[in-house]
Amino acid sequence: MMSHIVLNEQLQLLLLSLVPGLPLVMSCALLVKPLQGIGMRLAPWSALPALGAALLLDPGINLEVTWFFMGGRMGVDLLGQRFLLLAALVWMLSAFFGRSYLRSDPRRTSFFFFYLISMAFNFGLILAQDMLGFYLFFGLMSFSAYGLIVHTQSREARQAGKIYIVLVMVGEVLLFSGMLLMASRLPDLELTTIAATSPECVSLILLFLGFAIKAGALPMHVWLPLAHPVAPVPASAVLSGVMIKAGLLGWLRFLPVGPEMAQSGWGTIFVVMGILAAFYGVLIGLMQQEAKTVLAYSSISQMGIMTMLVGCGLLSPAFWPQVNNAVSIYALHHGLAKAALFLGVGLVVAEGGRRSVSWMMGLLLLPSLALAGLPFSSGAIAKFTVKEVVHGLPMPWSEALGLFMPLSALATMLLLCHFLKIVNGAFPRKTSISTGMLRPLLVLLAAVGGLLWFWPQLPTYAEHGADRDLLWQGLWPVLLGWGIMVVFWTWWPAGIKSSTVPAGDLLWLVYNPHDKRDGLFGKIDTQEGKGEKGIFRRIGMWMDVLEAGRGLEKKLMRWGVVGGCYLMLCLYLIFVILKI
Amino acid sequence: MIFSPGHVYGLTGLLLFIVGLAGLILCAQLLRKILAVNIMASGVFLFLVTIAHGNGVLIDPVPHAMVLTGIVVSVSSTAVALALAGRVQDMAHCRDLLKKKARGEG
Amino acid sequence: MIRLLLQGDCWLILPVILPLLGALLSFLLKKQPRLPGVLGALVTFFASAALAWKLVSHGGGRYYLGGWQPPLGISLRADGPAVLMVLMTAVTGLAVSVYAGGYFQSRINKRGEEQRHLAQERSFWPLWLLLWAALNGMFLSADIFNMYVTLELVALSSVGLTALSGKPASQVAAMRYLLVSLLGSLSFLLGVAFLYKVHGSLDLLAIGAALSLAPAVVMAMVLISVGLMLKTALFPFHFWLPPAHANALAPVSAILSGLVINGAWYLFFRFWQGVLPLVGEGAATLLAVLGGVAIVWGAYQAFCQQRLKMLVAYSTVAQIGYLFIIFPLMEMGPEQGAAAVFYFVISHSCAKAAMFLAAGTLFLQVGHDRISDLDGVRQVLPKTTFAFALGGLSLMGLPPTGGFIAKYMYLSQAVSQERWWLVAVIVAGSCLAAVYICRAVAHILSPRLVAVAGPVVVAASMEWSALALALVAMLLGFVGPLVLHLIEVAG
Amino acid sequence: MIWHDWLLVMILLSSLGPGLIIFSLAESSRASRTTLNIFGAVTKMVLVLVMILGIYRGHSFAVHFTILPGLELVLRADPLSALFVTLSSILWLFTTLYAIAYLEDSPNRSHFFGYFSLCVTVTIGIALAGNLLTFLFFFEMLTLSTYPLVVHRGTAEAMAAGKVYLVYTLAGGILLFIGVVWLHAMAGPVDFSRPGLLTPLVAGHGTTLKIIFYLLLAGVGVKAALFPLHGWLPRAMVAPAPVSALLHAVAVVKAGAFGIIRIVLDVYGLDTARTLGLLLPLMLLSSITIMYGSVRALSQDNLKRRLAFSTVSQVSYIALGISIGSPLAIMGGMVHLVHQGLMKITLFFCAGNIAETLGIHDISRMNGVGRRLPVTMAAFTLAAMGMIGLPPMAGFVSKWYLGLGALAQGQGWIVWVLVLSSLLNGAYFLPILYGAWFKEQEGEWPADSGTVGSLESHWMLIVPPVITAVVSLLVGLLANSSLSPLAWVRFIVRTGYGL
Repeated sequence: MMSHIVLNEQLQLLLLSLVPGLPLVMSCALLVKPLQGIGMRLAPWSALPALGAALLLDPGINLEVTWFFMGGRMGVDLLGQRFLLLAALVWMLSAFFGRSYLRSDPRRTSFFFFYLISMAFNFGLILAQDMLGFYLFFGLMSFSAYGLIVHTQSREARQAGKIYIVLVMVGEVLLFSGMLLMASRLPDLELTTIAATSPECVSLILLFLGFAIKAGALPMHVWLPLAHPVAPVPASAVLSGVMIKAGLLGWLRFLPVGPEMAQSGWGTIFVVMGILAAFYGVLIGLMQQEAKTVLAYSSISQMGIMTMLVGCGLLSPAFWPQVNNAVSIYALHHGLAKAALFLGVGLVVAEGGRRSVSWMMGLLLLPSLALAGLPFSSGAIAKFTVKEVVHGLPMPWSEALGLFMPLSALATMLLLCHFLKIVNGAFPRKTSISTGMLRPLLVLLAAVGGLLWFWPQLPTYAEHGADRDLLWQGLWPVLLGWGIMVVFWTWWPAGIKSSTVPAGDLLWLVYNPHDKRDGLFGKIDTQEGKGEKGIFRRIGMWMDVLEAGRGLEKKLMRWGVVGGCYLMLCLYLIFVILKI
Repeated sequence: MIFSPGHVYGLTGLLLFIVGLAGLILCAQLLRKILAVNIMASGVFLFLVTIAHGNGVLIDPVPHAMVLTGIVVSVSSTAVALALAGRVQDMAHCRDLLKKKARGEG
Repeated sequence: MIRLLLQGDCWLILPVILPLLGALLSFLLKKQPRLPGVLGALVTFFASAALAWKLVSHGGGRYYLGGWQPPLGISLRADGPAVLMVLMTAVTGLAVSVYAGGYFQSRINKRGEEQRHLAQERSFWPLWLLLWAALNGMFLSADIFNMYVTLELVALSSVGLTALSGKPASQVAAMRYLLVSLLGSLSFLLGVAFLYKVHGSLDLLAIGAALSLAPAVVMAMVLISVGLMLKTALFPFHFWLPPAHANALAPVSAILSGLVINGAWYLFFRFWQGVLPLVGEGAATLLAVLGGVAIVWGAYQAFCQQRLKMLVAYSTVAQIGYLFIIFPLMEMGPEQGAAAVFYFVISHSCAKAAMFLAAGTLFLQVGHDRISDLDGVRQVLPKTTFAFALGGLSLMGLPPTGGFIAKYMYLSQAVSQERWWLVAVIVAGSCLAAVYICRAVAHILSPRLVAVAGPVVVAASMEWSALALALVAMLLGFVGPLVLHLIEVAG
Repeated sequence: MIWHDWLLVMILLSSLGPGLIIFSLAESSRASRTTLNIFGAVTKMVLVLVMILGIYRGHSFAVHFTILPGLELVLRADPLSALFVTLSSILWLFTTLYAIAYLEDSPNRSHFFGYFSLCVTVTIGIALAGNLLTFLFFFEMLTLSTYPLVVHRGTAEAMAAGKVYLVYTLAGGILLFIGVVWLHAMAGPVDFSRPGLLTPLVAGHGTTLKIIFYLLLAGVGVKAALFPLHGWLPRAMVAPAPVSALLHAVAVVKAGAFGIIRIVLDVYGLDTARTLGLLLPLMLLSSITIMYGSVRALSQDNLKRRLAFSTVSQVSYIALGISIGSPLAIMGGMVHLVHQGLMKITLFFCAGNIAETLGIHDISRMNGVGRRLPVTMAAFTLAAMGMIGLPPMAGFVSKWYLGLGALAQGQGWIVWVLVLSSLLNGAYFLPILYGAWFKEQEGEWPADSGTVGSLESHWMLIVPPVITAVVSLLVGLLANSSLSPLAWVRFIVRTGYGL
């Protein structure tokens, strides 16, 4: 990003350390009773340094902190800058939204505590320039987000939290072992070193799976549709908009790119998995009846596209910078739009009223259509950059993926239509609209609509944006999707029964998430009596032996025995001494 | 091998020792045990005196001194033994009386 | 006079004469037997200490009583082991004497039977000091007939002491003790006679130098060995020991277990030290086997006991075993073996005496010594229970105690000679000791708050003397070089 | 300089002296007892600090005392012992503070604190032991000084636990004893400062050396709670919380683990141990212990019991690190000595608070405790996270180095052990945290002793766990700084073992 204000290096470093530092300090303030009021008021602003850093810092600036943890580096690079921008915007606006949304919640302080620390760690993970720093913040963020998911303390929330935490734990150890394997072959743990290393199968699998859990890739996506709906709206927004991108960022940071990678099957795996996820998410999403669940499935589907993109980069290493560019733009677009949708749902559900339906539906329509790639929206730009990458691929891939892109847009459109219908049917009867919630949403919408237009890559799109072909390519999936859904609604007004595939789909095969038990592993022994009883029995046997010994001792006391011993011993000694 | 008087005395001494030993082990009564010990002691003393006789030419005074001392020791230990035996006897008597009394009342 | 004392070797006679004088005085001063008794103990202690100092600084020596030369005169001889035993007796004896003072005072204060306790005390002091004199005489004796005499003196005074408590059980025990020791000493005497017949000498060293395996000598060796085994209560001759030791008065138990046993064993050791090279492995192995059985059997019986003093008495039976398993080890390393076993003897003496004293204190305070009913006694008598536990540690052979050092020396001998069965015995003995001692200590030191008889009735000196003795047992864990230096001084 | 030599003795005396005086104090003289306790603890810390500075500057401290010709008690301060001494003396201070409040009105306090001081004296002795004999000497004494603490409650259960404890530790002590004597008979005095001592014997006496190693290992393994020898540890949790803290974090278990380090690194030396093939069995054993402890912990409902099994598992990390034998793994193992201590002591302090303040002993009753005891539970959470091995807690640092070391040594499977252990740790710690923080309170607390002013409990019960928790966070967070245990361990491995 072009920085118009030039900061000297000291200030830049200060800003850099404030990015995760300020939210952490604020979260600590929330723990102290007298400071809670101020803390709550200032909470959203603590993302300001991050925003500033995303906009103002020179890419490539580094802060070396040798004493910290295992020694590490924080800094901003191009990729990080975009992710930081996304994170800062979404976290900040959701926080503003949340302040109003949770106004009457008695436990909002606790919510904001977890919110702020998750935020801090999320920023930290974007800034981290070494392996362990990334891992550190990644893990911390995952665990702090648990507090957001289970905030409502409903049974569903607990169940979702349980699934989430189990997967987080598994992800943690997968990453731990993967990084360990990787680190053992590296001279140091800088990210730049990692990118240059040659791939090693086991550690790649581990890292891939570890990040896939967070990124919601198939089949590790099961926590997403369970966790997103139960969390409070601002939390869902950041979860879906920003936090799952951490998995994506992990891939980008840790997958070694090079000819060796291209020859292995990794690229294909990513691409196939991405495509599968893109359609699978839509398919299952269409069967859901709750707005936030549908959005969660949409996220799965969208993450599929990004997975596919990463796969493209692996297939042809020469394209890696473009892929990075495309992924970060797509992530930015999707994050903003998805956050806007979640906040919109929150606004509608919490505060909506009959009278304002139409314009509020309008608020939701914009990000929806953007996701489907409506021309001149952020989606269009994102998809354009994606297509540029796809076209550059070797032959079979460019064909296939060229076909895939409009189809995925169509699928997205179908799903979002489904979503809009659900929202439309779910308005409660309230009248007032809180500006505290509306304002952040509007800012977010503005960002969705306008931010990408200021992007350096825009000129390419601006050149071709008005092209007939491009226009049509963006438009027909939207229109077709709309048409299909209208037809569908007319024929089956009731929609598909929700019980067909419940939220969490594949999880049901192995585990019933509505299980009433709280313990992770079923029954817990409250006492262990068996072993001890055995010991007592043995002691009883000993007692009998002791009795026998006492009898023998009495016999030894008889004079006759003593005399016998005396003589025997005399004789024996004689024999022994004379060595007979 | 020809038995000299020395041999006879010596063997008698040893025999006495063994007889005493048998008495000590086999007799149940305390008094008999004490007497048995005295017999043993006598046996040993006899043996010592035999040694003093040696080959009959020179009489060694040392074993005599030993026997004299031994007799003193033996006398005193017999005294102690008798005193103790008396006490034990008394107690056994008392115990029997008590037992009988208890039985009679029961 | 003083010059005479400093020059000559008459230092040797003091540890024998002084307690004898004390005994006489306390016998004569019927009203106040305690004062001469304790004083006599104190003086004897200093005399013994002086003897030890003299030995270390000037080497060993001989003393002919009244200037009479052997064979008719009585000769005393001081070398390292003898003086070590004298010193051990002095330390333990002093502690026991101090304890006894408090013990009798407490008993006299306690109940209505003042006269009986007074009478007991009147008999105790002369008997005890006589015993002490006899023991010292036995250790310092150079000729084997004197050994017999002192052996008998020890036996008679111990029997008297055993019978002192007046309890029926103690009378029976004393009677049996007397008969056994008479049997033992008469066997010994017969053995002496045989030896004299062959060698025409009574001097232990002279006999040892000219030893052969003539039938008479073998006979003598057998008689002496078995007689002393009887007196040392080596398994299977241990039957008289537990009742005698457990039913006596507390100071007497300590004396019997801590000192008297060692006396008989000392003679045994002295004989075998000379004989060992002659007789070969078999006999030594036999002794060690008996010792091993004693260790296991004694520990096992100790574990079965319900009464604290019985437990401690049986523990003596077990510990005696250690005194005999050293013999096979001494064939290859006589010096190291002797050092180990003497170290064991002195630490056992202090520890065991401390334990018996402590047990006596508990008995006096609580009125019984049933182990299972002693819970919480720690709160009343912290020092005493601590002393008991510390003594127990030494028996177990745990650091930092003399027992540890002794066990260490034993084990290192056994290991370096690769006698694994002895290693097993030593280890098993330690384990078993741990089992029975922990059983008692767990109750005594139990933190459970049980109302054990109210105010403290025992004299402070009882608590302190037991503790002091236990601390000496602990201290022995640190003064190894000193002790070994003393042992190595030749005659 | 003369003070050099006496410094080590003074370090021992600084707790022994107060301990002995405390024994003789009356039950009611609370003030003087507390003063003595704290005076001793602080003095010790100051002395230890002096010692560390000395070591850092290259001074050597050693005291020799001959107990028999050829047998010496040696106290020597090398960097490794400084690590353990520092850990013990710092944690002792906190445990003492905690115990003073914890046992406020219970009987037998003089007795308790007397043994408490004795126990730490002996632990310091173990740490400073300069040869195997001295190690054995103090190691056996440790058993004796901790037993009264284990049975301090005097209940039937406590007595039974005490019996089990004695049986295990005394038996272990005997095995160690045999091993030490045997080694001494073969190789003469085994001084820790001469690790190459056994190398010439390898050729001729390989088998004997192996047997001796297993004897020694069994001896220290009992206290370190290695798998088949761990039975006493979960039972011993009936002791009061400060005692558990002491057993698990400062003294007994730690002494065992420290013993393993000493035996492998200083007695045998890595090369000899490797030549004899001793490391792999130890590695397997500790891996099994790690798994076994965690699996057993899963099914415990009693909080302290679960923590005890967790110790079984965690302490074996230390043995694991040593047995892997690469410098990084040794660092990981050694540093876990400190890390595990900090974390586990926090957990036991917290468990004690929960039991003392609310009367809760079972995990199933802990729902909603987080709101009643937020500070305590926060400390607990930090420590539990560390146990799981999440960054940036201390536990992660150990695990990371263990893993790296294992890979460097070509023992990749160790990584899976670590991974599985982390998962299991998560499985038994996370439900506790969840119940405490996110569940609603069910019914009344069994015995709520009420808040103290604005605090949730007595301040001396809160401050120690908070400090240890924060420290356990800091040692992880600042692991790379030059003052961290990791830095010291690196120093040890570099200077002490030249790795």
